[in-house]
Amino acid sequence: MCAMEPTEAQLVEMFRRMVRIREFDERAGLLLERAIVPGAVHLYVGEEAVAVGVCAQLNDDDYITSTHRGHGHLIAKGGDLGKMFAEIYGKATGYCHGKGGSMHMADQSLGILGANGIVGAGGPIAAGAGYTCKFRKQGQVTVCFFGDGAAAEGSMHEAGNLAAVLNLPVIFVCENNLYGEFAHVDEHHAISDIADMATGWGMAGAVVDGMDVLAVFEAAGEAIARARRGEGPTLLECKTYRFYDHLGRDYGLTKRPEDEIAHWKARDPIARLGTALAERSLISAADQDRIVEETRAEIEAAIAFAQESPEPAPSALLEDVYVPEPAGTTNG
Amino acid sequence: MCAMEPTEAQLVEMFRRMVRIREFDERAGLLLERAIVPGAVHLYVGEEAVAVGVCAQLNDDDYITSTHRGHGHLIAKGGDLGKMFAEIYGKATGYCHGKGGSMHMADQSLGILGANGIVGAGGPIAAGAGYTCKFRKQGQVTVCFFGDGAAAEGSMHEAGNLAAVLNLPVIFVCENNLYGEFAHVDEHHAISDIADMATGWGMAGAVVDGMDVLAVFEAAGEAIARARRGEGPTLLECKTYRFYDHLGRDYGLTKRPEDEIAHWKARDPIARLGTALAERSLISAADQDRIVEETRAEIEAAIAFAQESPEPAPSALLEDVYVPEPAGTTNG
Amino acid sequence: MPEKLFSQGIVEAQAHEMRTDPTIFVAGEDIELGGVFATAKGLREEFGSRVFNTPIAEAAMTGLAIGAAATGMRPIVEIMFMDFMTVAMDQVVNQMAKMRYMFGGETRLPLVLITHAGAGHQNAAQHSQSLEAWFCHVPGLKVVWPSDPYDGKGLMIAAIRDDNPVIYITNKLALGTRADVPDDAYTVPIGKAAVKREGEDVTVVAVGAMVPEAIKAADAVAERGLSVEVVDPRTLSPLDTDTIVRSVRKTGRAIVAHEAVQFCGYGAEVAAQIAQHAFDALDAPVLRVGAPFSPVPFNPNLEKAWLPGAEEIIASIEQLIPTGARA
Amino acid sequence: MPEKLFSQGIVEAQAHEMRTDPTIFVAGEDIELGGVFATAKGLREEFGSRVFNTPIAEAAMTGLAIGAAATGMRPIVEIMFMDFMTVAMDQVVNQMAKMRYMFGGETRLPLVLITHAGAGHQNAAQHSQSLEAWFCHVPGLKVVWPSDPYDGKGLMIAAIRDDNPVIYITNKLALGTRADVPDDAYTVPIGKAAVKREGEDVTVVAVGAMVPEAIKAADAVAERGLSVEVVDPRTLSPLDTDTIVRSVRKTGRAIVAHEAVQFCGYGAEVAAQIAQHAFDALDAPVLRVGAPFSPVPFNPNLEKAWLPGAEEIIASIEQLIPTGARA
Ligand SMILES: Cc1ncc(C[n+]2csc(CCOP(=O)(O)OP(=O)(O)O)c2C)c(N)n1
Ligand SMILES: Cc1ncc(C[n+]2csc(CCOP(=O)(O)OP(=O)(O)O)c2C)c(N)n1
Ligand SMILES: [Mg+2]
Ligand SMILES: [Mg+2]
Repeated sequence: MCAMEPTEAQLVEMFRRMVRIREFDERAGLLLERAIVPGAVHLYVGEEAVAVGVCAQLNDDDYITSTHRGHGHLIAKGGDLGKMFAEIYGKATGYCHGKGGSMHMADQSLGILGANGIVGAGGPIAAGAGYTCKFRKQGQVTVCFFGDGAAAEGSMHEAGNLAAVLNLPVIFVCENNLYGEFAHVDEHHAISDIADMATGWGMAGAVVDGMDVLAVFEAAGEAIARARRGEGPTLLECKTYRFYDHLGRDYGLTKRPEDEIAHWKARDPIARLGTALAERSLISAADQDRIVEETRAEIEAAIAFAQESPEPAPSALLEDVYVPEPAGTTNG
Repeated sequence: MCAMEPTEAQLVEMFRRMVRIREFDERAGLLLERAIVPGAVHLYVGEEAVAVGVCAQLNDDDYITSTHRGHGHLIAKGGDLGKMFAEIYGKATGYCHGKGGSMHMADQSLGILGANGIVGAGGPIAAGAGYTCKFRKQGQVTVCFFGDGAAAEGSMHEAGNLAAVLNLPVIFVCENNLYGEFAHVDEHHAISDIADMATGWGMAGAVVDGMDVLAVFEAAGEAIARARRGEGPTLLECKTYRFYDHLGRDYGLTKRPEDEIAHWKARDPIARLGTALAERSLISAADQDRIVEETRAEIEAAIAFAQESPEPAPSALLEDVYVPEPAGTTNG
Repeated sequence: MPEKLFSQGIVEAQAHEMRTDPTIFVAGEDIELGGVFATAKGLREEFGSRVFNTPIAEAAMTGLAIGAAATGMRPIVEIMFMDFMTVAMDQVVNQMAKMRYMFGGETRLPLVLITHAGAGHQNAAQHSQSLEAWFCHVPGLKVVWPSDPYDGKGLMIAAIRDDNPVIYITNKLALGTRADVPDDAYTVPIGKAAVKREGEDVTVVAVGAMVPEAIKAADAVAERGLSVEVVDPRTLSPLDTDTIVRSVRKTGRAIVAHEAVQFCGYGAEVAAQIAQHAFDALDAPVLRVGAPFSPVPFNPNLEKAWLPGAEEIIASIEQLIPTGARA
Repeated sequence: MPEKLFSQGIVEAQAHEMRTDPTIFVAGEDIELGGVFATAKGLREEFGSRVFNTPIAEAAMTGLAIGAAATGMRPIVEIMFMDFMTVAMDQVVNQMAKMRYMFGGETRLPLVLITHAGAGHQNAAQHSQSLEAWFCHVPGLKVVWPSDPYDGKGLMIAAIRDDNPVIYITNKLALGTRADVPDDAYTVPIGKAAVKREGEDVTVVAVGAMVPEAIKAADAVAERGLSVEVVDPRTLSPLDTDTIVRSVRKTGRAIVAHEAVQFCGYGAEVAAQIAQHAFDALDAPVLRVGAPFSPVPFNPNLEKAWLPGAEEIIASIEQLIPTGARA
């Protein structure tokens, strides 16, 4: 997948994956609200076009690093819904066998190097994976998803600069959803476009409408193609919005302006692609509804899988700290 | 001091301070080479126009943060040569009473917050001092000197971004001397002008000829005046060159190209200002020689002071860890 | 005395000092909303721009405190989760802790870095750590960790008034507990341990969240007729060794408990000091209770198994004084 | 066996492994010149672009190692002075150490982070620290600190071959010492302490640069007829407690020595373990030798006074076994 114009199949698949993310996180949000799942869950609802548009350009052997708001990235790159829900439930069948939770899912087989609870920490790791891609000379790339808030962290600057100096095939995808936690992006940055940081990092930078999956697909496609050709990293800023609160659906700590929410919801990326697909007679409204229904069934099956899955064995507590397992307990 | 055109007195004083830095570090380099002083000494020779041009625009109650290559900053801001040499010798009369050495001199009475052995660490501290300046509303500013190599550290990015967001009166002065340790700036950055980082930080950025003290004076003057007016921070990149090696005069680890050295030595900032002053009939060549002689005498007196000064008392070892001194030894 | 949330006492401490000292400011991520642990709740409303949000940049936030303190302010900066202190370690360790000494005593840094530690809320490996031992290993820092709302308020006032950099640690879960806290300003002295419960048979030195757990354990074994003395250092650095050693000399047995990973944890220092300074008075080896050698797991059952608490303290007491072994 | 510089053995170890494993690369600041401590000297010449300079960005350099290791490489990255590890702490502690566990055992990070510790070269507070205790407190990391050129080479090969992240620490001053080092590849196993000198009267557990100091001390007190056993953990985490406890059970007395600040240092852990596990065998309290509670001063005399060494170890031995007190 790396043509600029998506094929029909790609369009349909992008629609499906956006819906899958949406439905997944709507349910995950409810599960958290009802205290059915433990811990913290950060919802990707509203931002689906970013992960899906970018990952539609990636192969299974390309790498991504993800964030605390990572469900969308996993699903976009092909993650397994059952293992995801199982992980959110903390079950033994989950992606991390119950040890990571919502904020720390990874799937090495799909090149998903892992979600991260530390804001900005994915940048340096992405540079490292990018080094591997460069070393192998097989056209692999690495995508680093990060937030507008994360762009203030030194680690992102170090990673961007390093990737540019070493000419690594890394695409830094900034999901500018207007907020870092509860503070507006204007409290995090004096610049209006995070993409402008590319100037200082020494790489190409671009702003793209993150509510338009086709625009993201195209811009990501260009950046990824350049990286595959050995022409180095890119910073791609996707302007987007999260429909729910920083944590869960409504954390209750503060409210964003109603008109702001309305403005962005009017640009719902799924509705937007849906309309385009219907107009182009690719997927009728009815078929779209069917996809949503199918997805919901998938989700319910995944949740059922999670619920029925066993808890990790108590012995798991001290497993996988090291490889291979040490004979006894290490350091008491 | 903040007019754009330097007064005669300022010109003479700038010349004198550049000479003072030059002579100081020439001697410091020799003392290190002859193993008369311990530790590490990083020479500012060649870069004098930067510190002097900037500090000529500062008042005693303005703040600066400095680097491992900090002698020039101290002298430019009015530092005492005797206390400096005494510190380099590790004597009780030194700026840090012998506990800091060449890399860690400070003079709170002159707003010199301290030299720093950690590359890039001065940035955040400068932001903090800038906050105090802003809080006091008396037009004070803070200057953060840092190197081209340091610009790769995340701390500089965090500090720049924070200063822009909080609109702090901080001037980030990058001394781009073409090298970070032994590696060329091209190995540290993919950009040719560090000033371009200003775009991402969200502040004004400018490149200035760091071998021309008048150009530095002017550019720093503008930036400082803006900061004093509450118009926020600036990143000022001064293109300069160190005439000696990273550490001491000749560390012996690697050689820079002869023609590069020759190119930059031909632009010696002291000779350049000297010529201009002679042409404008402000200081004749003879008077310039006299200034050099006077400076040498100052330096010798400062060295003599250092040599004759006592070693710190053994009791100093456990003093000044905390304030006030704890009754006994803390934590064994 | 009115009953208050632990977090509320911390708020009051800051507000009290801010009213009389205009050089105090409070900065942090989302601190204008009171901070995600509510330890600055309402301060923005009362103090306006003296309480302000920062970008997500822990190194710069820490430098903000350092540079401002060095030039005459008294900053309070929040590093939300203790795990995020890792991002600021150079500023904390190489700058904040060393400036005064390195510059020959000419600098003073009256600042407070407040941060929140501990597991038990299913936030997994990167949001649950207790890293106090690192900071105690660094000369130039003071480290306090109050275990109850009264000490919380009093130590915060003391930390603000102290002319040295103070790392003020809370246990996240404890912040939601309540106890009697006076309305007025008072200090709990930095550098003084507290005997939180007197006893004769064994001393439990407990840090932070392990203090209430130690008291629970004491209650439990009291039924067996055992009398447990619980000592809370409160200030981890500088440590009040005297109070601890005095207690152990009385009881002849000691357990040191903290939530952090046991290996190279703070308890090692306390245990080593007890074993050295109360050598002749010890009837049994000093035991330690701490977390096992793994990151904090997400799964609630595993996390519960990871977390040390009253149960482990009781087990250690049993080990020192087996049932039936006592007259 | 040819005599070699400590640093040369480390170079040989890397070269040996690089010849057979193309996934190994070596990165760091000025590493193309061999690194400022010469532990990569000549590697660029032999291995070309597999040995490369990085910008000055310790967090990114560490992430480079992590991301590359997670995707199949075996990186060796140098963080020049151990003091600079502070800049990379999040990557080391929250990422490198936890990824495997947090992701359920699906990730492996075969990487080596080499860094250089210690004072004695008048580089003052920010270029002299020994911070090993921090890393040992973090599950998921292995920490090694060889004390002589032979172990230096063998532990480097073992570290490269290990599938876990290994923090490899050297003492800067030791790198310039020489000893016999075989030309061929050999490993010194990670997790095994070494008895560097056998003795009967007191055990000195010494870390890094304190090993030769302990041997000096042993020589000195041998004249008094005292026989000192010197144990070098070599691997600080995971610690080979058995070897240490066995030695102390034999001698009945123990001293733990390291250069780091004593308070909350690594020695606290070792002392606490000895005091617990050899309780009944101890004839005297376990003593610790470590640096006093201050940053490292610049002045050479003060620095010398700060630095622990043979003198302090001898004083501790004297304290345990006063002259004349022995038959
Ligand atoms: C180093 C660090 N600092 C602070 C936090 C707390 N935190 C979690 S998410 C978040 C906001 C991140 O904002 P952004 O990068 O824009 O991502 P978004 O949540 O908007 O997707 C913060 C401050 C953290 N997890 N890590
Ligand atoms: C955090 C950190 N990393 C590495 C070093 C080692 N080091 C000392 S000076 C230096 C080069 C700095 O280059 P630059 O910022 O350009 O300053 P210059 O020496 O050229 O004045 C390096 C890498 C350090 N002191 N601190
Ligand atoms: Mg955001
Ligand atoms: Mg430079």
